[in-house]
Amino acid sequence: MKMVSAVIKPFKLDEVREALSEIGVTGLTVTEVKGFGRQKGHTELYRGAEYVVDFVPKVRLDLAVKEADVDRVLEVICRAAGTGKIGDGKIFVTDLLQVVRIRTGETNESAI
Amino acid sequence: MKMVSAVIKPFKLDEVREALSEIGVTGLTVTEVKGFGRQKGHTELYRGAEYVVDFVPKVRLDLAVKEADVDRVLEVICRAAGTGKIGDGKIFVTDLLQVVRIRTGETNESAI
Amino acid sequence: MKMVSAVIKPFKLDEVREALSEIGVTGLTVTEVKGFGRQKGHTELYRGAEYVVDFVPKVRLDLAVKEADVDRVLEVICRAAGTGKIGDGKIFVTDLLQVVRIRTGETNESAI
Amino acid sequence: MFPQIIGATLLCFAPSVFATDTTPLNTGNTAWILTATALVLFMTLPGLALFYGGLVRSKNVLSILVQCFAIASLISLLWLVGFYSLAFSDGGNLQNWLGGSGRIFMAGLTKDSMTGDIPEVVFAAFQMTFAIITPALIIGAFAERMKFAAVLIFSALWTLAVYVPVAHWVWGGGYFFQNGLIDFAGGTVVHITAGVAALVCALVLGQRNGFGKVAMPPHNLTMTITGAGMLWVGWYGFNGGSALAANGSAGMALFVTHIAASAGALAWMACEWIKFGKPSGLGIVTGVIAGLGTITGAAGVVGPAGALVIGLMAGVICFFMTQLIKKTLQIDDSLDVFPVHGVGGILGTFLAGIFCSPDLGIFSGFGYAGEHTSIASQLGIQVMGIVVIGLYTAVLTWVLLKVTALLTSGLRVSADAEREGLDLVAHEERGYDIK
Amino acid sequence: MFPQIIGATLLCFAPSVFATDTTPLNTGNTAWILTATALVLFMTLPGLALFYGGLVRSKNVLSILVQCFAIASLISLLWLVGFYSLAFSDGGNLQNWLGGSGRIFMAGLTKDSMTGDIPEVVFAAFQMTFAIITPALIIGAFAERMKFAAVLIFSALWTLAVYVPVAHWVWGGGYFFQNGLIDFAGGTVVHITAGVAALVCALVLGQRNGFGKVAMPPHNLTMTITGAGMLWVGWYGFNGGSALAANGSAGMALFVTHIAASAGALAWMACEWIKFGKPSGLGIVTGVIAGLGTITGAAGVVGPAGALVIGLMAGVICFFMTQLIKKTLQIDDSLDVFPVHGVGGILGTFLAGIFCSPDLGIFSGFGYAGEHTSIASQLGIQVMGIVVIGLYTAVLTWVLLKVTALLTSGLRVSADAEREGLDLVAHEERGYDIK
Amino acid sequence: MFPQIIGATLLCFAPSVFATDTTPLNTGNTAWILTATALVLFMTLPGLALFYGGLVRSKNVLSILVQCFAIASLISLLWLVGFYSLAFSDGGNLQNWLGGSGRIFMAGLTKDSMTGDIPEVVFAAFQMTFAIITPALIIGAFAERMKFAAVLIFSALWTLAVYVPVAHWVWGGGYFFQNGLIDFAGGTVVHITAGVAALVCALVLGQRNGFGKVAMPPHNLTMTITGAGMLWVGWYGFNGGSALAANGSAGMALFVTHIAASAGALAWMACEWIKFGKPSGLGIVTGVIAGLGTITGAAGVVGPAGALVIGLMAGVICFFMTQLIKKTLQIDDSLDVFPVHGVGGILGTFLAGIFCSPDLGIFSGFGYAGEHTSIASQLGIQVMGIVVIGLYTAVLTWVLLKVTALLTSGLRVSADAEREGLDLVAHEERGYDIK
Ligand SMILES: Nc1ncnc2c1ncn2[C@@H]1O[C@H](COP(=O)(O)OP(=O)(O)O)[C@@H](O)[C@H]1O
Ligand SMILES: Nc1ncnc2c1ncn2[C@@H]1O[C@H](COP(=O)(O)OP(=O)(O)O)[C@@H](O)[C@H]1O
Ligand SMILES: Nc1ncnc2c1ncn2[C@@H]1O[C@H](COP(=O)(O)OP(=O)(O)O)[C@@H](O)[C@H]1O
Repeated sequence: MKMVSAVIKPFKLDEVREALSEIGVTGLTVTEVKGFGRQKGHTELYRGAEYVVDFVPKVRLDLAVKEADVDRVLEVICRAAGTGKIGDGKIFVTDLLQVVRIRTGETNESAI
Repeated sequence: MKMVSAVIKPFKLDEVREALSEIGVTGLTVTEVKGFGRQKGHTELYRGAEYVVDFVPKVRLDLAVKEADVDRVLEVICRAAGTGKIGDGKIFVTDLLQVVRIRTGETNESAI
Repeated sequence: MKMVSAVIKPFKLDEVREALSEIGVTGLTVTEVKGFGRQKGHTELYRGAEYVVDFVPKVRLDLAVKEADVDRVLEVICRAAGTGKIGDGKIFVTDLLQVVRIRTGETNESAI
Repeated sequence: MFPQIIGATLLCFAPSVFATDTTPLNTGNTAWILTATALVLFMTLPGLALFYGGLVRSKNVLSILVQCFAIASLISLLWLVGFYSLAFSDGGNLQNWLGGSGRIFMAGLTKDSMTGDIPEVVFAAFQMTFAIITPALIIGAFAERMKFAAVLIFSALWTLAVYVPVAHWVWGGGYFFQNGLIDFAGGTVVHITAGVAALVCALVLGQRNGFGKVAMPPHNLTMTITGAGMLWVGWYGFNGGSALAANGSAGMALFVTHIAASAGALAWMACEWIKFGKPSGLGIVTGVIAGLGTITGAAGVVGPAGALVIGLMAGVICFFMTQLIKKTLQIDDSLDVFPVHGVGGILGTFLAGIFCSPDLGIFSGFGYAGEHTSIASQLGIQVMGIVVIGLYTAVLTWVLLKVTALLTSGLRVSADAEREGLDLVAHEERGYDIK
Repeated sequence: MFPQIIGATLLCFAPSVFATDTTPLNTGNTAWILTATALVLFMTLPGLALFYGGLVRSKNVLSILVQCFAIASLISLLWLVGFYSLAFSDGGNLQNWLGGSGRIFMAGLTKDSMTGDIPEVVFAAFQMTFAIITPALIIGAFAERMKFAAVLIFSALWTLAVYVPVAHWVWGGGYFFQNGLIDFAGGTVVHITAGVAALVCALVLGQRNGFGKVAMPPHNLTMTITGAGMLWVGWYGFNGGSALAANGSAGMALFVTHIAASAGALAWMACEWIKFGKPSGLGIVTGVIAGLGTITGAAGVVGPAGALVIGLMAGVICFFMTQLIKKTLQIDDSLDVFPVHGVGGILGTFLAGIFCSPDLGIFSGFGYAGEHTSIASQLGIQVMGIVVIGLYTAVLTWVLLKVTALLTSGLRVSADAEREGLDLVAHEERGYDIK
Repeated sequence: MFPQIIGATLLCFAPSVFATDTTPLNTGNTAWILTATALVLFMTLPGLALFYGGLVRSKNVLSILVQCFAIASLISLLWLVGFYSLAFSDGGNLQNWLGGSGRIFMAGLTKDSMTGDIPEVVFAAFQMTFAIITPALIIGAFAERMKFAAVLIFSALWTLAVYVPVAHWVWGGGYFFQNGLIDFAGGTVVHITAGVAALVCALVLGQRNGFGKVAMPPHNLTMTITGAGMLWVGWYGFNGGSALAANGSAGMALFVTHIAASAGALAWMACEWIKFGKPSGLGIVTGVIAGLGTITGAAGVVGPAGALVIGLMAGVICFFMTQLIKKTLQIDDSLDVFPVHGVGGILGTFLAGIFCSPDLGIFSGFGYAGEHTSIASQLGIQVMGIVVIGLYTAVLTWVLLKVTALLTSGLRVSADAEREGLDLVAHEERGYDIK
């Protein structure tokens, strides 16, 4: 099993979630995050005092997926989250040793 | 060392934290997240315009634990976070290569 | 590649980000989290009703870094985030199998 | 005789006596009571709504705001339908106990009908705003757990069975009015009734799930403090307007009201500073409300120095009563309605009987009421008023809650709904969606 | 003849007739209109600003607040420069259609100039607050997508070309005034013009990106409900003040205003409860505004029971019109200005022609206007007013939007800017930074 | 002679002269001053509290609200104890410099005591609200870093040693009053004293940690703009009420106040649009406050066109002064009290001396004050007032801060406490807990 973590643009969240649902992903967890990267932030001005906000609002998706589904999931996220403009985000894949469904105690692939 | 990440129902946070303290867990990090899964969200109505909110508020706990403690920790979380109803959440275990305590520079097990 | 996750004090965020920029880190993702550990929380009093808040506001940084940069990154974070007082936070390193840049489809080291 | 509360006195025979329309209109007095009516409405909408709304958890904030608006709307229509008539029109043989039916649906009320030297319609509107805020005060007791339908039914029944008769007894020419009870602007009619009802509600409804175990901090103290400021300002209309004129009596009522509020704030602040080491913003504004609630019954009859004492006592006593009810007795009167309003109302009604005395030197007030000529005799009727109105309210509230429970198959939402929050469960909307 | 709306009547020849300064000052009436002026300003700042501001997404909240303040400032200066003169000074030969130039830059206005028995400067200030809120109401239609410069230009042009002449026709001695149109406090002048303009704006601007697909829930209903409370309170000044006196007429206007607001709230609540299963806070306060907007034209001429019917109808009809416009017709009048204010204004202007009748038993009002002596004849002019003013507003609004679009190279911000939010894009600041 | 500011004039011998109680009560005037008292209290609670509260970081929002409420309460009680007497009762031989002891604890004040044709208690309450807001304005200078005990002690001492004597000099019959200084509603008494004190506080306290390096954006501009709206509305009472009557003078004061606020807003907006490319909401409301603060001293004596010029100048000059103080001089007057209120007060006091002139054509005002008969001579006393009151305030503020520092072992909280935020550290509570 793998944990796929994708940092994407917030307004793409619904589209990505729907695209993932279509290929059978039934669960994921979303976190509001702030990104720092090539995409520039913005400037705010308060009575002439300037504040440069380096961070850009992003959304992070974490999905536990079966080994077999990883590539398809990556591809779907890339497609649905992409706008072609700087700041589209990144996907990170890490190894997942164990999964437990709290309600039933099921583990691993059947718990995803 | 392992990183145990549990997504649970928010109102169970205190119970889980206390149960973990009892078995000697002294540190953890909590993130407010939104979950998508079997548990349904809710509908909001504003002057007749309907908004279906698919996401359910959840809380995510991240704990670095020693190899030896992993099973006990999983078990305690399952017990304390469980309500038996859909949406109780999931636990994910990944491998943890290195831990550093910033204040002292201690590393690995002594840094947990 | 490794994923370096650091939990630090919020007011140290800008300093750490700048220190990382100086050694060439060009991207990272920030999450607002709450920490539980040795550092104590605070007490709030409302018309005499006392609420003990165990959790301390923290900020979590996630950076995907190349193998070669890990040590330097850890060192820089430790230096920039440290105050010497309890609650400075921790750094966790996990293995990163794959990275994808959504915009271009680039993968791994070139995607970081 | 108590000419000093002539304003309040005037209320009594209002429609009946003044239906003769012989007193010429005083535009200055009318201007002030129109303004005061706006100020008192402002106390509820949005003042009290915000004051209370900020104190609950964010999942219930809308339920509080909704209840304030819905109660205001409902009671207003009922006021038109018959409550005003029952409270303030001539009750004939029953005058000691209830008003009559002469003003049902405002029958016979024209633009020229007068109450004293102001139009009766202005008087009726001004009084309506009092009838609105009283049941709205009670919702603090059962916040975060009562069914919306139950709130509406209970509020309507309670206003009919408790507020309307008590208003008649005290202001509408009834028993207590005849016997010289001093209640300038609602120490008994508003605050004792609301406070006692709150206590009964808290006992009948029971604690919120998790009370005492789970943290239930106010979700937005900036909202609460904003509401407190509005209440303070609006109270100028509540007490100052109760003179039913723009004169020295109104001015004095306004000024002593302000002094009591300030004194209540500083007294509560001092209590917290001494007892807990730090004074809180919530504490200060609660002291303001305690001072305001306490001076209400006494506003037109006490002098500034008397008001200072009343305000200081309000701050200290309501502070300790809040601790007692919540921490010692573990009663979940969720937003502390009884210890602040109920206790304040009782205290103020009592102290009015003392500080109205013209013989207290610098602490003198403006004279006894009715036939009373000494503090002792004045206190007699004050205590009787407190006891009778308190008991009547307690019993009726209990009965009406039971009736309501029957009609709505229980007063409380389910435990799940309580955890989810009333905003989504009862109103299908959320207070905040701030990104 | 309609002495019952003598207040509104007085407006008409104001500066010209009363420039003689012979009527002595009535301090009571003046006190009330000074107060009412404050109340009506309060309706816009911050009342309407909050009511609207809470309904948009948090990335656009400041744009709403800014627009309200900027429009208020701009229209106020233009009022001084010439708008007041064009609306309310004597238009000579053109009197039927427009006022004159006699008060340009308030020329000749002294502290002693009178309008009836109040100082003319007080009358001018009171009317100014109406001229402020009308264009401010319209911004709800194009919220979250219009360029700030376009908002300012359009608001100035629109107030000049629509509000000012219509105010003159109805209140300033013009055609409709002469022909006995009943519009006590702005059913046509304020609500029909703003509502119809909003509909045209929504059609010309087009939907927000993602309308109907993306969730656009209100970001802060506590803010919206707070604003609604302020609007309710301020409306006492809007309608009560339109009597231009502190008397029974003002009191009756205030009371029926309150009743209609309450009835609107409960009616809307009932519609939601029946149709959706749950009543919402937003629904209740929208019902309040519907009731208030609807009673506005009728306030001084109908009785309490008539107001009850008007309020109930307002709640139900505006509720269904909101569904129709938004869901069936898919028109993105973003904050529902037309179905609430426009429909309310039309309905109220129509119903005023019925419930003003003194022959409806308990539902009677205070008489017809001008030469009218029957419901039928009164309804004639009411319908004519609705149609003419509605059409005039629609055409002019369309033209002015086109003109504005030319001046600002398009009315809308870019799609990217719309996604980013107007607060950052247009004002370089954010509403909230709460940690 | 300046009958045009007769209102302000009346203040002077108030208790002494009018203690004869011979002027009959005018209920209209009384109604308006009761209302104005409510409006001015509303400016502080919650107006100013919100205006300031929104500008700090969310960890300090309650500290601002608490300070506003605590100062209001404290000064109110001190007003009763003796401040009113020292400011407004007859000072006998010292009359030029300070009032007397005749009204200590409001001795001898009955419901029948009159100030002109309104009850003295109304006058005393109205003036109290001015004494409340002045020290509350100053807290903007030392926001986010001063100890709560130090705030209370300093505010009390400062009001006694600065506000009370200056109010006496200008309004209570003292030196400047005798010599025809024009200050209709507090250009010198309120705004110069508060503004100059703020500058001294900022210099003595020093910058907040991280000033200029760390971002310190306003945490809630919706709160600030809400507060600004309340301040605008309340200012109608501040300036309009200072006529002490409901007449053309009050109306004119209200209208020019409104015009100056609007002009200030648009001027500031234009400055930002030109200099930064975008106009901000904070800028617009700051322009409103600049316009209001600047017109305050001139309100009753200038005409609408004069007010327009004053407002425009206020917007531009205060804008550039804010840049100068904060960016060039790096003075951390945290909420810009000096550049807005201090500079506005100075500017308005100066311009009052010009635009009061009846010989400026369309820009004419209503005449000089006292014995003055030319702009030059009027400007003489205006400049003298500015300089003397400014210097007196600066020196006394410095001394009182040193005294306070001794009493509270330093004025500032520790660096750790400053980082943690005053809400938790000083009051053990948090502003928001929104989920
Ligand atoms: N090395 C990294 N580690 C963690 N997150 C990163 C890293 N680089 C980028 N990100 C995240 O990805 C987001 C997008 O990156 P950015 O450089 O702005 O544009 P792009 O996605 O087009 O390369 C950032 O805002 C940040 O949240
Ligand atoms: N595959 C997954 N990857 C990541 N998080 C998941 C996954 N599936 C479920 N979750 C998280 O677990 C939560 C609970 O899952 P859900 O399917 O609703 O119920 P249950 O826990 O009873 O199986 C979800 O809200 C989501 O946050
Ligand atoms: N075992 C752990 N797993 C995950 N996070 C931890 C763990 N221990 C501590 N933390 C995080 O590190 C933060 C700092 O830890 P704490 O014990 O307070 O002080 P210190 O960093 O000085 O050891 C905590 O607030 C928490 O967020």
